[in-house]
Amino acid sequence: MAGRTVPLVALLILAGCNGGTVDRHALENDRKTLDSIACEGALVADGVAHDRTTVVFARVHSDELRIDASNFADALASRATEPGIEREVRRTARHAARIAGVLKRLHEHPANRVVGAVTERSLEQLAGGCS
Amino acid sequence: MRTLSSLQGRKVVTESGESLGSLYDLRGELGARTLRVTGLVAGTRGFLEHLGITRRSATVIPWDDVVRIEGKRIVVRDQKS
Amino acid sequence: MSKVFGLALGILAAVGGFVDIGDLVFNVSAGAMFGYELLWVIPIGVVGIIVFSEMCGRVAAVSKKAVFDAVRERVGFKAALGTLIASEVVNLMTFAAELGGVAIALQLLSGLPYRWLIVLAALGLGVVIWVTSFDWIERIFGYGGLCLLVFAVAAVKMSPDWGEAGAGLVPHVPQSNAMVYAYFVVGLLGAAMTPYEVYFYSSGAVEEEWTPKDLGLNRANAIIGYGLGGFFSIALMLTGATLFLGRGIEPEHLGTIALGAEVPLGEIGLVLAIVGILFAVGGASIDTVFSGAYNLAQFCGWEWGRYRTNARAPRFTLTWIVLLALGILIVLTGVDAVVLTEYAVIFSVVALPLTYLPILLVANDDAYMGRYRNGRLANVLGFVYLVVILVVALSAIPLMILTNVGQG
Amino acid sequence: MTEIDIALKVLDHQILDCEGRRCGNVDDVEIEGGPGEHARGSTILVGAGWWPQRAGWIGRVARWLAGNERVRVPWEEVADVEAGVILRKTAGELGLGRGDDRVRAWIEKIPGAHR
Repeated sequence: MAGRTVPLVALLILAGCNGGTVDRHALENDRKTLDSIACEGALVADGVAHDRTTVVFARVHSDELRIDASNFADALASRATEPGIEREVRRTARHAARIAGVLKRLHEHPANRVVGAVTERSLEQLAGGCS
Repeated sequence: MRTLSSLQGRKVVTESGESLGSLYDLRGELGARTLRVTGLVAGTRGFLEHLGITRRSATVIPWDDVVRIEGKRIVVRDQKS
Repeated sequence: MSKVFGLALGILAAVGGFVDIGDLVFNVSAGAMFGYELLWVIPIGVVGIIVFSEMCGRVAAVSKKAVFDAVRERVGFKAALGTLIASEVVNLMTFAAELGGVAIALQLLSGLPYRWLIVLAALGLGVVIWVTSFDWIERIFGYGGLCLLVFAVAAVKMSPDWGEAGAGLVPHVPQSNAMVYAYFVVGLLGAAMTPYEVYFYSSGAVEEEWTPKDLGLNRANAIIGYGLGGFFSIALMLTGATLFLGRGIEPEHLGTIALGAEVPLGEIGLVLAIVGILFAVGGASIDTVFSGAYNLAQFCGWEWGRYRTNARAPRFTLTWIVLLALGILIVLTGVDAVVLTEYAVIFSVVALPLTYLPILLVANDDAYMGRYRNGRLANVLGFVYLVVILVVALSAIPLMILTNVGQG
Repeated sequence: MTEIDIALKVLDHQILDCEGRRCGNVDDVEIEGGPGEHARGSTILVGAGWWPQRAGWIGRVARWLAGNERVRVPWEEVADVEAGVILRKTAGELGLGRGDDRVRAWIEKIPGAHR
């Protein structure tokens, strides 16, 4: 349940450490969430690869995950950061964009077992391992 | 116009200045077509009675003992106890 | 014989109706985050909801009072008005979350655009409520919700570490991350003891004109229905623990929850899970929208009732129509249903004490209850739970802020 | 003669007319007679118009939302006090439940309203 920082919610409750500048703690959290997204994507891809899922589910759910990842990519690419960690933050932004890219491929070929197998492997790699 | 809710929460004090707590309820007698007010339910025991936690206690201040109702207070005759 | 049959049907419906989006989200997330370590909270929440719904049902059967009648009579007008406003806000949030959940489940099944499905889902619910008799609504959604049994099968298939799971049933404090852990305890209790369930249950009992003869049914309904509901919750938490914890996945979508059945059971598991979620949150959205209307009508003294024709309880009808419309608007803003769920559950906890205290008081009132007043067991449990609820209610919002909504 | 605590058993309770229709809650009770006199609950006050005196500003906001209706029902019209307050006449005869009547006219225009 972590990670999602909906701006509306952040506005509603003036709380949380993710609203303003990115600090090390927030960056750690975001990385964890990105790994979570990638691993979940890998699980969906695994379903596609093994013909264990429905096409509609794979298409819709991979897109949900893609949106999450690309939201992170956008936010981390543009938000102000604490001094000293800017390069790391931008690198994480590119990392998020790569995850989003792979998920997009899965979203576009939800019935293709080969794409499933390939995307599963890339997502697991991007997450640095999933189990 | 005097209403039940306007009496609730007022401090009940005796003429000699003893505080009997806040008023929580009025004791009434239900007739065929009437509702006569017979007493004041006040104080901690009155509060518990008002919530329905304790049974109706005997420590009701008779309405006849009410001397005057002023501001946030209800002044009653000294209660012998 | 037919009576036993009817009882079974009723219980089945109650089972399907117990699980809502709050249970889905909090149980799976708790498993994904803390493995088996929060299992003990489920029985505590289940016993709590059993104690209070049994009490509400009994109060309704004997005194014909629904929960919000009791609230207004017992806590004073001002506090009751505050409780009403809080409960209406929470009900509306919960309804919006459930409605969003319906749209997501429909999207996962059909692939159609989410926004269309929101409107379609809301209109569908509105028409179902308007034309279908309530018995049928309850049955359809209750039985549909039984598809969630697939999670029990999935949990077993994932072969959880039963020894550790058993240890998780014993209340304990974790070594690290205590704040987030506490946040989840609050959320799990809140999800299990959601106030709308008792509003709905007690109003239904008044409407069905229960009498003291139905008290056995009331008790069976509460114990078996919610007990089995707790069983679902455990299954959900186990899927979170076995599938998501090891992979570092933090569920943030209803689709993730369905994945918990897909991985071990394949396509059939996936479809059953989504259908189960669809009916569970669909049923809950009807319950919440009615709870909002019940509460307002009871507070104001209007005519109310889902068994009456719509024209016989006009302002009650108008209220649920308005709530339905407001729910659509909220979901159409694009707010995430899962996020909304978290807020709804945590805020609902705050409304709990002033909902449960009046019930406890009326259940002890000789004048209304006579020989059906609370026995010692009900009172001890009721009082203990009131304390638990108070602690939970006071800590809910601070914990939410301190943990940044469970993020740590 | 039955003894009751008026705030506990009458105030804020459901009002039912002689046909069993729910037609408001007891929003306040007027007390007639002061110190040294016989005092009695003379009138039941019904409607959101009486809420401000119960709950200050929050009551005023609620009244604004709920409509400013004020109805007075003489205690003589009360038949019984049980779980609710039961009246001797119909809601219509006593001016109660008019909000429901107004809204009903609208609801009835939707097909199936009487099913």
